[in-house]
Parts: sequence; structure tokens; C-alpha cells
Amino acid sequence: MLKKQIRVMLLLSFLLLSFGLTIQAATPKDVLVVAQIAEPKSMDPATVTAVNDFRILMNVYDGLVRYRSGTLEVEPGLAESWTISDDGKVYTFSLRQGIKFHDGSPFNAEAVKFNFDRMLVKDHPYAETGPFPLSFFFSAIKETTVVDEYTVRFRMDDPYAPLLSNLAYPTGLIISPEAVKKHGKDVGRNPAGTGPYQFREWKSNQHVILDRNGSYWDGQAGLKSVVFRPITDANTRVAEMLSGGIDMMVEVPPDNVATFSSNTSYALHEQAGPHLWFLILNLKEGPLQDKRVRQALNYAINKQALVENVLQNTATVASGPTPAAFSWAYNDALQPYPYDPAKARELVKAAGAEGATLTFYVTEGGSGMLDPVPMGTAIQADLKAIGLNVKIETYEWNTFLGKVNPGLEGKADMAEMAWMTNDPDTLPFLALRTSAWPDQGGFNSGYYSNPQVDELLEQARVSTSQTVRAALYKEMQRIVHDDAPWVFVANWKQNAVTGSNVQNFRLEPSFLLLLHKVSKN
Amino acid sequence: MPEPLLQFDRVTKEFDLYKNWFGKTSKRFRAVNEVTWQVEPGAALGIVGESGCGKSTMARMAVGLELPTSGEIRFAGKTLDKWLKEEALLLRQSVQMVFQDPSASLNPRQRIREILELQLQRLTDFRAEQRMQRMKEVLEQVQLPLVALDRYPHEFSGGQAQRISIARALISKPRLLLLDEPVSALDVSVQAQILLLLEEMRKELGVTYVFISHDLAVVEQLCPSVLVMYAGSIVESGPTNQLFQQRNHPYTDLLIRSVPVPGKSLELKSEEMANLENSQGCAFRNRCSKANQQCSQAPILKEVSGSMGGHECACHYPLSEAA
Amino acid sequence: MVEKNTPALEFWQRLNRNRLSTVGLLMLGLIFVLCLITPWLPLPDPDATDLANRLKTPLTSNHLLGTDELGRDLLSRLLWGTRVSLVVGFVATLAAALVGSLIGLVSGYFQGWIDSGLMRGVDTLMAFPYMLLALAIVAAFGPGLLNALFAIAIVNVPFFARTVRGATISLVQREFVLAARLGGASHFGVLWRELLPNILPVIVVTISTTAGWMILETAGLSFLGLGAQPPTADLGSMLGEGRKLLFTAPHVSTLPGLVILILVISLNLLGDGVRDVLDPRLRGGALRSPQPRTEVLSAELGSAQVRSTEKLVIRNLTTELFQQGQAKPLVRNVDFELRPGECLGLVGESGCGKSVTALSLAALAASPPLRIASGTVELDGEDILRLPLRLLQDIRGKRVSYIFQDPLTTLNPVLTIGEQLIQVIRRHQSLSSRASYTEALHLLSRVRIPSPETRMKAYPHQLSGGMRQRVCIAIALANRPEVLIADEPTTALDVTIQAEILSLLNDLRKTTLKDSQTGKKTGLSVLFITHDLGVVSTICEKVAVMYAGQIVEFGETKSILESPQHPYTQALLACTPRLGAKHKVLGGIPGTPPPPGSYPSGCGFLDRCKVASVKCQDPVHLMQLSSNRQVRCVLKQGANA
Amino acid sequence: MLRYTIHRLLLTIPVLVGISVVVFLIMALIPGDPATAILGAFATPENATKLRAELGLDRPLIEQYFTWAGNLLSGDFGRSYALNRPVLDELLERLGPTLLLAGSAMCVCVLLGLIAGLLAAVKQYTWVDQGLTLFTLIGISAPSFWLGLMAVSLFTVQLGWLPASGMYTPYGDESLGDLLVHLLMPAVTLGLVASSVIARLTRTSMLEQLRQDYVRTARAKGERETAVVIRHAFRNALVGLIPVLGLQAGFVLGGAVYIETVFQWPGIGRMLVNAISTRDILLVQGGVMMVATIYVFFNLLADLIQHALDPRIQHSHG
Repeated sequence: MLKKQIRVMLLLSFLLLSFGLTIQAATPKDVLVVAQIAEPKSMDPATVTAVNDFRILMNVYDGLVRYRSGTLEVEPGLAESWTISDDGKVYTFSLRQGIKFHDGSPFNAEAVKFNFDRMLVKDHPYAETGPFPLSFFFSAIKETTVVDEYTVRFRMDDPYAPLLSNLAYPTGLIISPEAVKKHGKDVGRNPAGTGPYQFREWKSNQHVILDRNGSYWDGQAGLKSVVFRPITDANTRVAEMLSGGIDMMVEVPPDNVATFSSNTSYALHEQAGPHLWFLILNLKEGPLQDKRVRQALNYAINKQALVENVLQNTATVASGPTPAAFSWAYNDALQPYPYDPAKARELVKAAGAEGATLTFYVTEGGSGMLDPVPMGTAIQADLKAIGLNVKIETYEWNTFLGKVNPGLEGKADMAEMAWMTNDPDTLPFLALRTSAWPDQGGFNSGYYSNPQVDELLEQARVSTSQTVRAALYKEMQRIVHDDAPWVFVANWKQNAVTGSNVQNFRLEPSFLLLLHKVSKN
Repeated sequence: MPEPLLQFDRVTKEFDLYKNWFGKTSKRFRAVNEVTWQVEPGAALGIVGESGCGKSTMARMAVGLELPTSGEIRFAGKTLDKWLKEEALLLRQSVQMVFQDPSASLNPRQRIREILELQLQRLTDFRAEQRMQRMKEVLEQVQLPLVALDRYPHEFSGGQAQRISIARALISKPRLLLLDEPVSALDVSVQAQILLLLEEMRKELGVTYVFISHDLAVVEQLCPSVLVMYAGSIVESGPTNQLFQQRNHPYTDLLIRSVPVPGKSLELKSEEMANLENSQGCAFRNRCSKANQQCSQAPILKEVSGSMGGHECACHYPLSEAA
Repeated sequence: MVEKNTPALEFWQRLNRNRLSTVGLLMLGLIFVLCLITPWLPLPDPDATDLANRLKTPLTSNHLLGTDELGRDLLSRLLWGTRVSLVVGFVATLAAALVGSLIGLVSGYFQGWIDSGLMRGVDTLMAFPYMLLALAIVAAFGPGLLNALFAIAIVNVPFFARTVRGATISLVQREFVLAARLGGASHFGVLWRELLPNILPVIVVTISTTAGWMILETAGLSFLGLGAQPPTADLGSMLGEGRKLLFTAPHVSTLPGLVILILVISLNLLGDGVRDVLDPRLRGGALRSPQPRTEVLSAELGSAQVRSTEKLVIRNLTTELFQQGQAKPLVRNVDFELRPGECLGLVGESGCGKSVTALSLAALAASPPLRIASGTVELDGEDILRLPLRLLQDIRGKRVSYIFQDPLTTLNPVLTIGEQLIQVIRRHQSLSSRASYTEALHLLSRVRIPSPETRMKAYPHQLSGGMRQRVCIAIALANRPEVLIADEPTTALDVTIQAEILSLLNDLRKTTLKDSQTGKKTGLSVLFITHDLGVVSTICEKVAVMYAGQIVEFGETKSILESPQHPYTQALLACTPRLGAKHKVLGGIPGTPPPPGSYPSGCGFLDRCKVASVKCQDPVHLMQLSSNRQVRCVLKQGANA
Repeated sequence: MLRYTIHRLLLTIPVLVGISVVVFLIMALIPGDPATAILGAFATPENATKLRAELGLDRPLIEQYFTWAGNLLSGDFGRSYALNRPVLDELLERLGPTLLLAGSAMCVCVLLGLIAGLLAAVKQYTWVDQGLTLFTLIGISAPSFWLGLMAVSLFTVQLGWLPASGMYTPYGDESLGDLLVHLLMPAVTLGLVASSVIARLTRTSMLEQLRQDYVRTARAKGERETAVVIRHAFRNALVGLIPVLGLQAGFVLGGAVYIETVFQWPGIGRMLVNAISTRDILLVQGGVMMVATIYVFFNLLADLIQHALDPRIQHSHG
């Protein structure tokens, strides 16, 4: 009797296995399966902050303007053209006509006004559908006016240079007001935009499916559907890619890059972007108050080795606070601090900081954080070599932010940090100015303060001329490089792997994922 | 007549069988039903009855391990509650108990020395050498060698272990010893040894015994007087010889007739079957051939006519009257 | 006084008996030693990075097990990491054991509202998904080994609390605890001196069986990045860090995984061993389940013997206890026969081998550890001990059936009386289910069970002891057996119930005698085993007295009771209390019977016998006194010769 | 039986209340809050304070608890901060996959565990027993997350037999076969550890039962060995194993956290891990309450089954 049961069981498991054999993983034709790094939070562009969510949104929505492919420069999107008043305080956009949202409602100036008022006007009837964490991108806008059905105007009190590039950022994507009115807070799960793909289905932790928008104003998309699958575990993403369960994955773990680049069934895509991986140093207290020690840290850390080995060349060595991807604002005269432990030791000695113990906040992961634990550990080892004892405390990302953003004072000497921005203004303005210290609502957690830098940044912000701004930023970079309030470590080269049958795909410097032109054989 | 050492005065003990959702009792089981008896100093009282008749509950109440639901238990004239409240230590010294299963009543993880010494430490303020002295004494009394002190309980046979239990009970020189089936787990040959030992010690030390057993013959050996219990009540009591020879209660009669005696074959009507379901009245009436209407009223314990004194029976139709 | 080993020594001896646990102990010991000497081993600094030499595969020069993603030596990190994991795992286990045991002890001892309060708390902890609780605790207090340890300990408190509470409850009503309370012990005294020492084994067992689990959980937390802080290695964090290299450098995660596996396996092996030694249920060596039949040594056939016409003939039966390569006889060369319709009493004190004899007759003696070393049991001339199992099973319950001592444990508790009766009927008779139901009803009324229809649906625990034993008798008689073996069938019963059962058996035996319609001269033969001479005299025609595994006296009941020949029989009769007897029992028999298995080669009664002499040290044979009377005593030997 | 069921149900109330308090307290203790999580890297103390006030997180803890508990009783689990949708919607969407995974893992566990334990006990000390013992030993000794990784490495990457993750093939037909193929690896990995525990307990329990008197009785009745083992010993062993199975259900639910992460199973466990890290307090609280309730329910079920199987336990007794 027992034996019979066993036989039945064996048979069953065999059947199941052979069943598995027949269902060989293969994604359907004309459908692109993209592995995301996490479950999206929402598909309401005004409420999200993560690159992970932007990757989907960019294909569902359009903004008034967008980045020209391969650059960080803006080009017309839903707005055909725009004019800026001479004082730089009034922007007037004329909109493309005849465009409809996926839900059938028309796109017009009212819709644009609705979008910005929702974020910016406190007593707007749909302000409740927030919060809108990135609304400060547009906080300079004091008023949005509908000039006529296809003309909309923004008015500001002071000139604000980054506005256009902020409008190209996903926070500026235009959502259908009708959808917001209909779904209220739940619009994040029922999105309607104007983009090349329209929303079909979202199953928690399984997939978000987008279908081709048959009447896209900029030409039909190349794929019938796109499936975004959240696969949080990098290893599983790799396994899925290797077993053919997905067509595309982003953020390939550095050590797996070689696996794909050496295999002709896959195509590896790389693109440097406006990203900086750095260490915030605490200038308020402890040995790092001394500029020599800060410079010593910059000398002591073998950035080349980190980038080559830990990150497997998925990043380049950073030279200063501004990533090279902002080519117009980047000061290419600056050289990264060379790896020079001897000099570092000398500087530390000169500052009398030998044998100092430094507390180092390391995160376990987070947006743009590039293997933070191994990086932190390697840095710890480098600093040990010049006689500094580093004590690592690791925190999960949100706790980490909760500890770092209010300032390092009294807690730590250094903290890992990474920023991806869309404008050369953003990072220094939010994290290097004196008036950006945490107690004033900024992100200058290391309390760097240099009046010269403050002055340069203020000027650049109100200037409407890119050339003027470029000069100001270059000067700022020189000063910050020397002051070394941070350790500048790496600029990420974003990567993605696709099956070799995926055509017309390229990564953008904006780190956004555009699938409009992509097709699959 | 001397003052009784231990008195049960209309003592009842009920246990909760079921509790409802609010913790209130919805069904109770009456283990001991308004019993009244006493034992004089130096006497040995036997209590017999079948399993579940309430005799062990009575023993546990007598030593204060359980409190009666109603009624009063007095030791040396003072109620047990009072003892427990005011002079618990003195009560513990004066009343001790020997349990049925010798292997279960000795802590398997303690050497005999520890078992005895703990008892002394808890009950007396003896110093170390006094304690040693007393341990030697008591081991001698129960006829165990001194080397036993360094052994563990499992190293002893049942009879030896029961001697140790007795030694522990006696070590504080109690006035009253409750023996709850002390020999029923033992083989006949060993049982006889222990009975003899108990008998000798009573003579020697003047301890009062309350001896609980299901074995009539054993009770007869040791106790001059006896109580017969059935379903929580006393059905017959009196001097042992008289009670066994002139049994008055039909249950006592059944009990005695049921005992197999070597060389005698049983003469039993096999229809007498146990059925303990009863609510009111005489608990035995369902098994009793003489039962009638009147038996649905509880009979009270009264003097048997023509007895020499002290022989009482709780039956509406005692055998002696029928004869 | 049986053994004189210290408990500790005994513990080790027993532990080492379990081969696998010895292996576990050795492996664990090796890991411990390696961990202890790690600081002095010629290993590279576990935290020294060497980015140029990252991800070297095992067996590269300077790196025996290769390097990790930062070029750190894996062997060195594994050893240091194991140290950390071990310490955390063990400290967490101890902490959980301490707190949990305390809760369990207090809860089980005081019961009442303290118990319900504590247990609801424990339930709450248990109902919380354990990993999430740990995650949340670590999230609340920040990552780090100490917090991980804290979380693991908290998560495991309920296991200890529950186990210890259960053990405590089973002890609280034990008589030694009552005795201590009667001895004036305080609550603390009872908990500390009486309960704790007895519960300690339970705690140790729980520790030994959960330590491995705790290490796994610690690794799990570290795996999620909540354990050791860099650069410190522990096994879980190494595994977690190495996970993303699974496809490029599998050794980085496989190796720590393997170390965890080996560590936990060895802990579990040891834990199993410890449990086997300390768990009271598993006492007496390994838990071996008895086989369907007793092992019978030698295919001996009584060829030389004349086939007897008796119903059941037992010749030279020797059953022994076989453990650790040692054979200790429990039943020695027993000979007797059973005639049709006859009732033979087998009398003796506990441990004399009477039950083993009874069980050996249908090869039911628990084997292992028992085995039948020699002898035959012939039923109508056929040796049933050596029949193939299937044929033996056909005889059991049909031609030879049994009644055992405790009717509560001998009936299957989860089957109804009816199911159990019908089972045995249908096993041996090809009856329809309806017919077998009728037959079962008939059997129940035959053993005088009132309202049999309702009893058929009852479970054993719903019946009184006497009723249960009647059911057992009904089962035994279901297939009209030729031989009934009753092993102390009334010992567990009250005296009035005993009387009822005895008279029932007597009646049944007589009716079966009349029943024999088949023409063959048959009748139910009964072997009645008891320790009570009184019981024997009420039911048996013949008696065999057993002592120390041998029959020491055999004869008609009446003549044995009136004129016992063996000194043991004499003494036994003398110390049996008799109701209403004028004489009082004097003294009993000094000393104790030899414990089972350590019988002397000479007369077993030697030490306790008043009339023993030197000759008694030699083996004594059973003497035939008269045609129906045998005795095993040198005195009688002399008298006869 | 009904009375007992109600009694047991009432007993679960304090447990559930206790859980709600504990989960609430823990979430209150965790540093970082939904405000920082929502604002992400752009969370300044100022913004965060503002948002906290908007979310009602600045009110006294007790008040927050009672508001939450009160809403919970009326079926309102609140709104997830991070996902910006009703907690209940999210939970219900993930409940199915988790129950499916846990349920199949329990099936694997019960089937494999009971059969292996039974076999090992009956074939005690033979190679069957030793093989199974070794197998179950590895089963309880291997970290389940590691087993999962190894399984993916072998069956997906090396052999390409089974999909690595998810519940359905994306854009597939979502057929039963597709589901089974996706379910196989996680369910077996999750169930294997639990089944090893069950197998070991079954073996011990069977060995214990086989030594009981009633087994000897069954043999004395001439029962065939199969009947002795199955009908007598195993039925009794099962009675003692049922509560353990209930506990294993809890273990499986707890282990689902890892397995759902490794295999990207869209269940509650994985969601909770994320929710803890995003400080999505209401989601964590609601999720834990739901998982705990399931667990309590499983245990209740085990209790009731045990009662049904074991006639000895008095039904109305507390």
C-alpha cells in the first residue's frame, strides 16, 4: 500500500517536471518584458520620486518639454514652442492641438493648469490627492494662466533658470484631469496620460502592463505591449534574464555585466548620466573640520580601484561636485584627486589627526547607491591604511535618510550619498549652500559653508544665459574641489541588458527609460 | 475521652468539571460529600473504598493541600485554615503524608541526603550536625543503611523507596501521619515488610495514623477502626473486627465478598455491575438489590443496633436488621 | 540498589551510544576548536581588502578558499564569521531559554490567571510572523549583532515558554512536589529545588534542538543585512553579500551556505542524541519499535520430543533481553502444557517473567529488545513460534487470543468499541459488514454489557474500567479461540469489578466447554497470569509459581495452596494478607526479588530463603514430586532421592 | 463542538488585541517614518514635519492607536502611505498568492513529511530510514533562502526547467499549468524545511505509538502489519501531529518572507518586508494583523481537527 503511494507520488512529480520542460520560458512576440528593480509606488507623476517609477511613467505620459534623445537638453513635447520674457519671469507655452488623453478627454491649456495648480495651489480641490514631494521643482511658479485653449502661461516672482529642465523631468508629466477627478487618490493606479503607451493592468508585485497607444501624436510605438515586472532581487533579475523570462533588465549588478557583454544573445547598453556618488563629510565637529584631513580622505581612497573592481567599470571616477554628463556646465580642467596614500598620511599628520576614529554611515541600498556596503567596506579599508579607524554603521535606506538628512552633527563624521539630478543647479543648490543647512530645510548635511560658493550659485540660478551659468558653475566646482567638503567618488554609468532581438533601444543620460521607438523581433 | 487529633466536620469538596465562557462553573463534581469523622491521638484509622470514592481527596484536605468547599477540618482542636494562616510551619511539622507511588514521591534529581535534609531545613531550625543526627536516627528507624544517603531514588527498589518516603515523613516527628495507599504499588512480599514496619513504628513513636487503602485485608492488619467510603460518602464505620464480621451496609458486604481469598472460590452473582450514575439519595442504590423508593433519600450515618459501640452505618435497610 | 554511576557519566555513556550524535559532537567539537584557535592560525586579516585579487576561485595561491568581492580571504572570513555566528546563536539560545523557561516555569506552577496572562502574551508572540517580528525589532533598534541577537531571542521565547510550561504542569501534581509543599517549602523553594532540576533536561533538550534553528535564523537576519556590521563577517552576512555573485562567483555564497549547513547539521545530530538521552519517553536506549513478531533464535525443532496431545505445549522456553550485545534471560527454560478446557494460573511477583512468558507464546514479546533464545510453543503439535508471519497472524486472535492488564491502554483510543470488535471479526471470518455488526452486538451482550448498541459507538475512554475489560474479553473471544491468554486482566480494577470479571470469565469458560459442537474434544484453555494468589484460587485448576524467570512450583491449585512445597511459595502464602483471618502477617519476605535480567545461576530465591544452603548456588532442576506436582528446590531433591 | 469552537474563538480575541498593540508599538519605535519614506531623498526635516502633521502622525500615540483600532473594527484598514491606495485592497490582492504558496507548501510539508516519517519509522534502522533521516536532517539544517538560491541556480539557470520568479508568465495565458510551474520551486523550497520537521516528528511519534499497548493488542488480534501501522499507530500519531502542523503553518507563513523575496512571489510576506523598510505603518499593521489572524485561524483549525480526531478530549472543557 505504501509502495503504491510512493509510486504515484514519483509519477506525479515526474509529470510536473516534464510539464515544466515543455513550458520553456519565452516572452511573447511584440511584447517587451522589462524587469524593474522594485514595485512602482504610484503612476501619478506628481506624487512619485523614484527613478524606478519614472521608467514606466515616461512611456505613459508626456511633458510640455522633453530631453532630446541622448542629451540633457530640452526639446518640445506637448508644447510645440515657448517664449520666455526678457526678465526671465514669464514662460508662455503654445500647446500641440488635437491630442487626447488615453481616457478620451482632450489635452488643452486647462489640463496643464490643472496639473500645476494641483501641485502648487494649497486649496486646489484636488490638492488632497497628494502629497507632491517634488512640487518644489515648480515652487517658483506663482501663477498659471490659461491664455487660450492651446496657450498656457507661467508667471514667477524671480527668474528661475532650471525651470525648463525641471519641466522635462517626470514630475512635469501631464496627467488627465478627468482621470484625477474620477479616481481621486486612486488615480495612481488608474493613470491616463498622452504617451506612446497606455495603461492596461497593474497587479501588485506581478506586473504593470502597457499597451500601444494607437493614436500617439509622435508616431505609433514599436511594441504591442510592454510588461514591467518588479523583481527586487538583483540575482533573480539576472536569473530571469539568463533563462529568457524577461527581455530587458536595468541596473545590472556590476559583477554580472561581463556575463552579458560576452554573450551575443544579449546586448549590453551603457550610458553615463548626471549622477554623483560621494561621501558627505561633517565639517561641524571632529577631525574633518580640518580641510587637510578632508583632502587626505580624497587622496586616500582608491577611487580607480573602486570603480574598476567593485563597480566593474559601471562607473567612472568623479572629479568634483558636478557630473561630466552636464557637459555645458562641467569644468573639465578639474582632475580627480589622485590615489596618493603617502600624501594623505602626510596631510593627516600635519593636521594632527593620526589614529582618529571616524563614524561612517553606510546604507544597504537605495536609489543610485551603487553597492554601498562593499564600497563602504573598501573605503574603510583604504582609510585604515592611512591610519584612520572607521566605524561603519549600516542602515536600511529610509532609516539612513532619516539619519543623514537632518544633519550629521553629533552622530557621524561621514555618510555615503548619491544624487541623480536633471540640472547642474539642483545638487549644489540643495546640498552645498550655507542656507541649505538641514535646519533651514536643505540637504547640506555636512554643514559646508563658503560665502563664495553661495554667491556663485545664487547668480547662476537667476541668469537666463547658459554661457553665464556655465562659467559660474565651473568656478563653483573649482572652489568646492579644493575645499573638499565631500569625497568625490564616482559617476555612474547606467546600464541595461536586452535580448539581442530588441531593436532601437538606447539608454538616456537622463536615466529615463524611453521605449517609444523600441521594437522586438 | 481525649480530644480528637483530627476532625472532619460535615466536610464537602466539589471540583469544577466544566466552566462556561465567563469562567463560571456550570457543572460540578462532588468528590467528598458531607463527611464527619475523627481520629484520637495514637489511634490508627483505616479508610477503605474503591478508586474514585473520594478517599484521596480527603487525605489531601486533611493535610491542607486542598481546602474543603464547605465544612470544617480541625487539627488538635484548631481549624486547618487557621493553622495554615498562623502556624503553617508547626502544622507541617505535625502532619505529614506518605504517598502511594514511592518512585513518584521522591524527587528523582535529589540524593536521599538532599531529600531528607531539605525537609529538615524547611521544618526545623536544626544545625548541620543535628540534622545529620536526625537523619541517621530516622534511617535506622526505617531500617535502611546509612550509605543510602548518597544514592538517588532510582537506585532503590519500590520497598526501599517507600521506606525513604516514610523516613521523610517522620523526620520532623509529626503527630499525625496520613498514609495514602502506601503499599498498594508493592509486591506482596515487600508489602508485608512495610506493613510490619509501620505497625512497629506506631507502637514505638506513638504517631497517629490515617491509613487509606482499597485493600480491606491490609486495613484490617493495621487499623483497629475503619471507615468505608462509597461515592464520596461514609457508608459504614466502626471497629474493624466488628465491622468486617457484622457488616451492615450492602456495599460493605459486596466489598468483602468480592475479595478473592486463597483457597476459597468466589460466590458472586455476576449481575452486580458497577454503575456510578446517580444524583440524589443513596449512592449505592443502583447496585443494591434491596433498593426501593426510600433509598432516593440520602440515608444518614447511625449507630447499628446491637453493636458494642462506635459501629455506624448509613443505610435504610442495614443487613443486621433484615436478618 | 542498581547502578552507581554519576548522572553526568551516565549521560556521556548514553550519548556516545548514539553513533550519529557522536559524529555531530565530533564535528561540532572540531568547529569549536577551529574557532577557538582562529586568532592564532596563520591566516590573513579577514578584513584586509585587496581589490586587485577579488573573486579568486578556491585553491588559488595564498587563498585556499579564494577571495570575496573585495579580495578578502574567504577561509579567514569563514573562520572568523563562524566564531561570530556561533556566539550570537548560542547567546541568543541561552537568552531565549532563560526568559522562556522562567515564563514557562512560573506559568505552569502558579496556573490560574498568571498562566492565562503569560500564555496569551506568548500566543501573541507566536502568532506574529516570526521573521517579521525579528525584522521589525531590528528595524526599531537598528542593525547590529546585538540587536539581531535580541530579536532572535525574543522570537524564540515562546517555544521555551510553551515546552517548559507543559513539562512543569506535568510535574506540579507529582507527589514529590506535594511532598515538598507538605514539607513547608516556599513557592520559590518548590520552583528552584524541586521543579527546576527536573525540568532542566527538558530545557537542555529544547536548547539542543533549537540551537541549530537559532543559528539559521541569525543567518537569515544577517542575510537580509540586519546582522553584523561591516567589515565584521558572520556566516549569514557573507551569504547575503555573496548572493549577488551567485552566477559569476558561486563559491562566495556557496561556501558560507555549506558551513552553515554543516554547523547546523552537527548541532542537530548532537541535539538528537541529547534528546534521546534526556527525554524520559526515550529512556532505556534508542527508541526502537517492536517488530511484528518476536525474534526467534535457532530454527530448533523438537524432533526428539514426542508430540503431545495437549492443546498447548511449551517446552524449554527462554526469552532474553538483548541490548548492546548482551543477552540477559528474563524467562528461563519454561516448560508447561495446557489441556483443552483447562485454566492454568501463572503466579509470581513483578519482574518474575510471567508476562514475558505469556507474550512469548504468540511471539508478541517486544522485539527488540526481547528475543526468544530457545524453546517451542506447540499448538496442537505445531510450533507456532517458527511459523511464517502471515500464518502466525492467522493464528493470533483466532486460535490464540489475549486479554491484557490495562484495558485503557490496550484498546485503541481513537477507534470506537464497535470498530475494534468488527475489525477482529472480519479479520478472521469472511462476514459481511452487517453480519459482523450483528456478531459484535452478540459478543457484547455475551460479556454482559448493557445496551450494546450504544456502546458500539462509544470510545474506550467513555467506558468504565470494568466495561473496557469486558470489551477486551469480547474481542478476545470474537473468533472462538482455543487458547486464551489473560495477562493480569483484573489487576487494574477495583475489587468488586475484579470479582465481576472473574466470574464472567469463569462462566464463559464453562459455556464454551458446553459449546463445542464440532465433535472434537475442545474447550477454551486459559492461561491466567496474576500476582494475586487469591485470584488464582478463584479461577484456576492448576498453578505454576514463577520466581526469577523460572517455574519454581507447579501443581493443582488446591494442593499448592494447602501444602506449598517451595520455600518461596510458602513464604508468599504466609505474607498474603487475608481478610478476616485470625493470624496477622508477620514480616513478609526479607530482601527483594532479583531484578529482571540479573538472575543468579543457582536458586533465584537463595538470598531470601531461610533454609538455603551451599548447594543452592548450583542450578536447580524442576523435580517431579508426583504426577501432577513439580518443585524446584534442592531440599525436595534430597527428599525425593 | 460548537461550544468549544466559540470558546476558542473568544480566546483568540486577547491574542489579536495583543498583536495589534505590539505591532503598533514596534512601528512607533522604528526610526524614520512614512514622511521621510514618501519624500524620499528630498525629505528635509521641515517638509517631513509638515507631512507628518498632514498624516496625523504627530498626535499622541494612544490616540493614534485607538483611531487605528477603531477604524480596523469597522473594516477600514486605512490607506498605504507608500502605495497610495487602501491597505485592504492591497492586502486582499496579495492574500491569494500568499495563501496559495503557503497552502501548497503545507501540502508538500504534510504529504512529504507524513509519508517520509511513516516510512522511516516502519523501516527503522534500514537504509530507507537512514536515507530519509539524512534527507530530513539536511532539510532542517539548510537555510531556506540558500536552498532557494541554489534551486534557482540549478533549475532555472543551469537546466532551464523552471521559471525563476513570479506567479505567471508575463503576458501569458495565466493557465493552471503556468501557475503550477511557477509555484513548484517556491512551494517545495518552503515546504521542504517544514516537511523535514514533520517527518522527524512523525517518525518519533510513530515509534512511540508502535510501542503502545494497543498496537500489541492489534497484533494479538492477528491484524496484518499494514493495518497495524496505518489504521492503529498512524491514526493515533496523527492526533498528536495536528497541532504541530498548525504551528508549522505559522512557520511556513513566516518563512514565506524569504521565499517570496527570493522567488518574487507577489504575496503578503514580501510586501511586509518592503512596507517595513518604507515605514508604511498602516500597511505593516494591517498586514501583520492579517497574517496573525490567518495563523490564529490555522491553529484554531488544527485544534478543531484534533478535537474531531481525538475523542478523548472533552469538547466543552476550556
